Amino acid sequence: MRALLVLIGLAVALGGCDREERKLAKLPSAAPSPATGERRGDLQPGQKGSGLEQTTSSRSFDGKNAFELAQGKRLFRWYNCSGCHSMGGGGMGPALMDNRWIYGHEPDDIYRTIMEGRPNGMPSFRGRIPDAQVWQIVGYIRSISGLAPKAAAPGRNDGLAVTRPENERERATPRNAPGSG
Amino acid sequence: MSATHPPYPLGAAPAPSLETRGAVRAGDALDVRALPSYGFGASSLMWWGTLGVMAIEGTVFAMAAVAYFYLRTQADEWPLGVPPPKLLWGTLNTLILLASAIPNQWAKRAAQRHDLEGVRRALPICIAFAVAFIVVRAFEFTTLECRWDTNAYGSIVWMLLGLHTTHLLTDFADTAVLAVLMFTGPLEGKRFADVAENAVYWDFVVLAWLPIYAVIYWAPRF
Amino acid sequence: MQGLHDVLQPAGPAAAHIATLWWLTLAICAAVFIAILVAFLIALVRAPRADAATPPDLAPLGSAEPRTRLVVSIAVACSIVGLLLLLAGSIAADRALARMPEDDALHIQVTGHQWWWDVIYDDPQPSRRFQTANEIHIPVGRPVLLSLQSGDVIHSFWVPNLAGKKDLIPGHILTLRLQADKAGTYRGQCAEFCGLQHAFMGFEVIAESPQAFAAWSDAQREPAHAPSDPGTTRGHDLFLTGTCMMCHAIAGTPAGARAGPDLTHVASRKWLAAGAVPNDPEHLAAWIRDPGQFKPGAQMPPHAVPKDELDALVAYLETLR
Amino acid sequence: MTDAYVAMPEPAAAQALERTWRDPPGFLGWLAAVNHKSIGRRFIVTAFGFFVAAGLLAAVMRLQLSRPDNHIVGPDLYNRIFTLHGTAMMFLFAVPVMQAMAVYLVPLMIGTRSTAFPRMTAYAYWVYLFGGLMIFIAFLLAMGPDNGWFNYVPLSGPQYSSGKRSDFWAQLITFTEVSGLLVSVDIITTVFKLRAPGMTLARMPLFVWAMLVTAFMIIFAMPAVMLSSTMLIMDRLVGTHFFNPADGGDPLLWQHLFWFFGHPEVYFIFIPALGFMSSIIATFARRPIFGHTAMVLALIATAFFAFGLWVHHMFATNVPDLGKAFFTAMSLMIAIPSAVQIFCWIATLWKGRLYMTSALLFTLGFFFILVIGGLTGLILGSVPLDLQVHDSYFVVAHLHYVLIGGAVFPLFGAWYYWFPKITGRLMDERLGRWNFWLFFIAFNVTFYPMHHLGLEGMPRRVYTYAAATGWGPLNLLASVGAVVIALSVLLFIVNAVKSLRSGELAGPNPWRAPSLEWAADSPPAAYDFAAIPVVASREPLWDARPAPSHVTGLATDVREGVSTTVIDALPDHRYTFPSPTPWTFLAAVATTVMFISSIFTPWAVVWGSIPIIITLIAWFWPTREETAKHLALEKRP
Repeated sequence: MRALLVLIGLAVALGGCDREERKLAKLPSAAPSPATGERRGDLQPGQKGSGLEQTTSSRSFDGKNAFELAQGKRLFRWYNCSGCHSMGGGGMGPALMDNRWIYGHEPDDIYRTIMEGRPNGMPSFRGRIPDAQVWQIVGYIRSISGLAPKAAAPGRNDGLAVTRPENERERATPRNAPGSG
Repeated sequence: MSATHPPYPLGAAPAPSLETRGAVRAGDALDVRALPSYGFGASSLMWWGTLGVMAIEGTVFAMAAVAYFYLRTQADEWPLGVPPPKLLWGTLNTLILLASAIPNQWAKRAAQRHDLEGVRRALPICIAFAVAFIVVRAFEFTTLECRWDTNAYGSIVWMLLGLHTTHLLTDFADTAVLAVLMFTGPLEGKRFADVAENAVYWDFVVLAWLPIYAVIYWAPRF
Repeated sequence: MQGLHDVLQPAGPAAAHIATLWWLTLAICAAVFIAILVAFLIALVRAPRADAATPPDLAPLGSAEPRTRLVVSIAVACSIVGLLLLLAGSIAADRALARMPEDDALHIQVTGHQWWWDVIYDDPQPSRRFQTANEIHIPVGRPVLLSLQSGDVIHSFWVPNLAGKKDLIPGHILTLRLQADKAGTYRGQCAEFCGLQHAFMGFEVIAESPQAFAAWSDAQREPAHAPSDPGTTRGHDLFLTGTCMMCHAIAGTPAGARAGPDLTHVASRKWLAAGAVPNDPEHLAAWIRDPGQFKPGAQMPPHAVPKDELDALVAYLETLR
Repeated sequence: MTDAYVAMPEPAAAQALERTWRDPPGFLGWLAAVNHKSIGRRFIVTAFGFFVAAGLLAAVMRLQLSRPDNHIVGPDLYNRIFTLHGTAMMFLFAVPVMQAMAVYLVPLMIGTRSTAFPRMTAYAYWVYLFGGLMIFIAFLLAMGPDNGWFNYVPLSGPQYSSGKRSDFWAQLITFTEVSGLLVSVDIITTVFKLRAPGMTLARMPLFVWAMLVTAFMIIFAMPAVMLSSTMLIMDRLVGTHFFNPADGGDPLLWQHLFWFFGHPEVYFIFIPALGFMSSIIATFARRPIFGHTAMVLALIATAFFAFGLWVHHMFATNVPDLGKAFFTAMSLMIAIPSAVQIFCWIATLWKGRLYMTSALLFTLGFFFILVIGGLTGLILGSVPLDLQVHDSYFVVAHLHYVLIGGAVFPLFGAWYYWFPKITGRLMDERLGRWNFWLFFIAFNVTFYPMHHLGLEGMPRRVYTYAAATGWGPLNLLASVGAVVIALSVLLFIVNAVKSLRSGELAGPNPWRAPSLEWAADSPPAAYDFAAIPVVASREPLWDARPAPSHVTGLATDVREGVSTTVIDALPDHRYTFPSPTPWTFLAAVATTVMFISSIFTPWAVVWGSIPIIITLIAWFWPTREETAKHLALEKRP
C-alpha cells in the first residue's frame, strides 16, 4: 500500500514539478531585441515581419505550465485579444473555442499568426509583445479549446461568466480548416 | 481525611448510589455483571456519536443557509436573473420525505421491541421511500432554472440541494446495509439499537430538509 | 526607501486619535501586566518548596477559602473595570475618527493592482481630473477622502503616520478619511498579502502646502509635451512602436493602455515600481531592461534592448516631468 | 494510598486482558491497531514531526528576513514557505496535537479502557497523516499552496492562483476537518458515556473539561471552513461563483466563513492548554486548584465568547459601526474568563507548596508570555488600534505570544509531565531546565522585537524589505532568537530520546499526582486499568480510597468497559469496544485517493466514493466469531 502511494507520489512528482513551477520573467541571456526598429506599420493586418525563423527557435514554453497559461490568459485580456476574439467565442475575429483552425493549431502556427498577422484583420504583434509573452499567449489560446492539460488550464475569471472555464473544456480534436475566417 | 466529601459547588447534591440497573456491591468492588450489554437512546454511545454527526451536519446546513442569505444581501435582485425554482418536484419530495418518517418510525419501534420480523418488514419500505425521494431529487435539480456556474445564486442553491442530496444518499446506503444485515446476520441485540439510531439519523435528514426546502423554494418568492 | 512610517509619530488627526488611544491602552495594559507579574512572582517566592514526597494539602477540599476568594474576586472586578475603560476609550476614538471633517475634502480614487497603485484625482469638472501612480500628493490641513477599490485581488492601503489601514476589495468601494497636519513625506505600503510582490507595493504620500499642491496638480493635469530634440524623439517613437504602449498610457500621445502605471509625468515621481526603485536615469534603464532584478514576478517583462535604444527611451521618459 | 487505589488483578486475569487488548502482531497488526494509546502515541509523534517541519520552514523565513534585500529565497518560494508554516502549525500541529493528547489521556483520566469509537480514532489518525503527507509532498513538488494559511480569495481563487496549489490547501482542510471532527465526536462521547462510575461531571479533571469544551467548539466551528474550502475548490474546478463579485459572489463571504472558524480555532488550541496548566499546577503546587467551579465556567464562557469575535479580523474591511462596537466589546470581554483562570492559578501557587520541575517551569512561562499576548490581543480587539496594527508584524508578535505562550509552553510542560506516564521513564531535569530557559529567553528575543517592527510599519508576509526602512537590526535580532529556539527544541528531542533509552524509571505515579491516569502503570498496560476504578472525589489519588473502589464482572476475552450516565456517572451498561481491524486503514487510503483525485476532476467524488463505501461496509460488518462472543455476554436492556 505504501509502495503504491510512493509510486503515485513519484508519478505526480514528474508531472507536478514542471507544471507548477513559476518561472518568473527573466532577462533572456542572448535574446533578440523585441523592440527593434525594424518593424514598421502600426498594427497593420497581414504584414509579414522579418526574423520569423529565429524567433521560433527561441521558443520558451511547452504549453503545460499552469503559471504561464494563467499569465497568457491575463495578457490575452490586457492586450485586448478579446476585443476581436471575445472570450474565445469569436466576434470580429474567429472563435478560438472550436476545433477549426484556419492557420493551424500547432504552437508554431499560432505563434506565427500572432507575430506575422493574417489577412482579413489579424494584426501583426511583432515588436509589440515580447517573445516569451507571445508563447504564454499561444499556450493560453490552445487551452481555450482544451488543448492544454486540464490540471494546468486556467479556471474561471472573476468576471461575468460568458463561457465555461478553460479547465472544464473538453479537448476539441483540431481540424486545420482554411476558411474565410 | 475522609472518604465522604465536603460538598463541592457543582456537585452539591449527595452522590446517588452507584448500585443501579443491576450493578451490585460485592465487597470492595462494584459488580457490573448484571448490567445490560447495550442500550437505546441516550444510553447508547452510538446514539451520542450520531448526535455529534448530526450537530456537525446541521451546522454545515446552517452555514450554507447563512451564506445564501449573505449573498442575497449583496444582490440587487434575487434570484439573480432567473425565476425562482418551480415548486412541483420539491414539494412532492417534501411530502415523500415526511411520509417516509412513518415506516421509519415503524422500524424504530420494532427495533426497540427487539421485533426482528417487524424490522424486516419496515426497512424495505424505508428503502423504497429512499429510492423514491432520490429519484424525485434528480427531477428537483432540473427545476432550479439555472446551473451551478450561472451565477452565485445558482452556485448556492446547487450547493444546498447537493449537500442535502449527499445525506439522502448516505442515509439510503446506511439503511440498505443495515437491512441486508438484518436479513443475513450475524445478528445480536445491539443491531436493534443500530436500527433505532439509523432511524434517528433518518429523522434528522427529513427534518433538516424542511428549512432547506424553505430556503431554496420559498425564500426567493419573498 | 525613505520617508517616515511609524504609527507612533502621527502627522494627522486620524493617526493622532489612534496614537492617543494607544498610549492610554498601553498604560492600562502595562499596569495590568505588572500587577499580574508581581502577584505571580510573590506567589513563587513565598510558597514553600516541595518535592515528590510532599503530601498534598487537602485542606482546600473542606473550605471555600473565603479570603482567597475575596482577593480573586477583587482582582477580577479590577480587570473588568480596566476592560470597560479600554472599551470606552476605543469607542471614543472610533467616534472621533468617524467625526473627522469632510468639508471641502479632496477626493482621490485609489485602485490597487498587482503590485502598484493607480491614483486618480477626482474633480467635478472632468477636464480637471488627472491620473498618476504610486505617489499621492495632498495639501496640508485639508481633509482627504480616498475611495479605495481593487483591480484584481485584495490589497490594503496603509500610511502609518496618517491613518489606520483600509482594504481594497474587489466588488466593494471603501472610503478612508485622512488629513495631514504636518508637511512631509509619509511612506505607505500594501498591508494585505497580495501575491509575489506584496513586499514591494509601496507608495508615498507627500503632504505639502496648499500652494505647492496646487502647483503640482496643475502640472499633473498637463498632457506630455511633444519631444523637441532628435534623441528624445527617437525614444518617443520607440515607446509608441514597441511594447511600452501595450500597457502604459501617456496623456497627449496615442499610448492609452491601463495595464501598467500612467507615465504622463513619470519623471516627476521619486520612485519607480511602487517604491522599489529610485527614479533616476540609471535605475530607470536598469528597470526597463530587467524588472525582475528588482521585483521578481513583476508584470513588466524584461527588454533586451540595444543600449542606444534604451538610452533614447530613458531620455524621452526623463522629459515627462 | 496512591499505589493501592486500583486493586491488583489476578495474574491470569491480567494475562487474559493483555491478550484481548493488545495490538495485533506484525506490520499488518500495526496498521490494524485501534488501542487509544497506540493511536494517541502515533498522533502525538506525527504532530510533533509536523511541528518540527513547520518550525524548520520558520527558520528559513527568519534566515531570509535576517537582513534587508536578502535573496536566499525568492518571493514564490517564500510565499509557499510561510503558507505551509502557518497551515501546518495550525492544521497539522496545534489542533491535532491537543486532540492527540486527549486521545491518549482522556480514557486514562476518566478511568476507562478506550475511547468510545476506537476504530474511528484510528481512521481519523490515518486521514490526518495522509493529509499532512500530501501537503508536504505537494510543497516539495512546487505545488504547495502559496496564499497564506487564511487563503483569501480572490488571490487564492481561479483567476489569480494558477495550477493546483490552492486546491491542495483546500483539500488539506478537508482532511484535517474530517479527522478533527471525528475525534471531537469521539471525545465527547467518551467523556459523556465512559467515565468511571462515580466520576460525576463535577468530579471530572479540568483537562477533561477543557477537551470536552474544545470538542464542542470544533463541532460548531469547523463546518464553516469546510464549507468555504469546498466553495473555493468548486469555484476553481467547476466554475461556481461564490466569490466572484461580478456574478453575485463576494470575497468577503470567504473571510466571514473563514474567521467564524479561524477565531474559535485559536481557542481550540488555547483551551486544552488551559487544561494542561490546571493539571500541572495542581500537582506541583501540591493542592487542588483554587476555584474549580469558576475554572469550569470560565472555560465554557471562553468557548461562547470565542464565537463572537471573528469580525475583529476584518475591521479593515467595511464593517458597520454597530457591528464594530459589538465585536470590540466581545474581543475585550473574552479576557475576563482568562483573567479568572489566571488569578485562580496564581492563588493556587500562592497557597501551595511548589515542587519545581521542568513541567512546572514551562507552565509558569505561560504567565509571562501569554499575559503579554493576551494584552496585545486587547489592542487588536479595539477597532481604531487594530486599523493600525492589523496585518503588521505586531500581529505576528501577538499571535506567537498567544499560541506559543498560551499553547506550546503548556504543551511542553505537558510533555515533561506525562512523558513518564507514556514511556515509563522520567525526562532529564537538567536538560529540561536548559530547554526551558533557552526557549523562554529565545522566544522573547525572537518575538518581542516584532511588536516594534509592526509599529514601525512593517507589514506581514513580505519576503524581504529595503534597507532604508530601518527594519534590519530588529529583524536580525529576531532571527538570532529563532536559531536559539531551534536549539532548544533540538535539546528537547535529545532529552526525549536519551530519557526514552536510559531515563530514570518512573513508577505509576512519580509526581504523586491526583488524577486517575497516575493509578495506571507507566506505561499503562494495553487495558489501562486492571479493574475500572470507582471514583468518589475530584482528586481520587489524593483522597482516601472509596468503597466500592473498583468494578468487577467485566469480560476479559472481549474488549468490554462500563458505560455510565452522562451527569452522575451511574453504571448504565457494559459497553463492548470494537476490535482491531485493517479496514480503518484501508478506508483512510480510499478516502485519501478520493480527496486527492477530486483536486483534479470533480468526477472523483463519484467514482472515488465507491471504494470508500466498500471499505466502510467491511469495517462495520460484524464477524460471526465476534458476534458469538457478544451473544454469550448479551443482556437486553
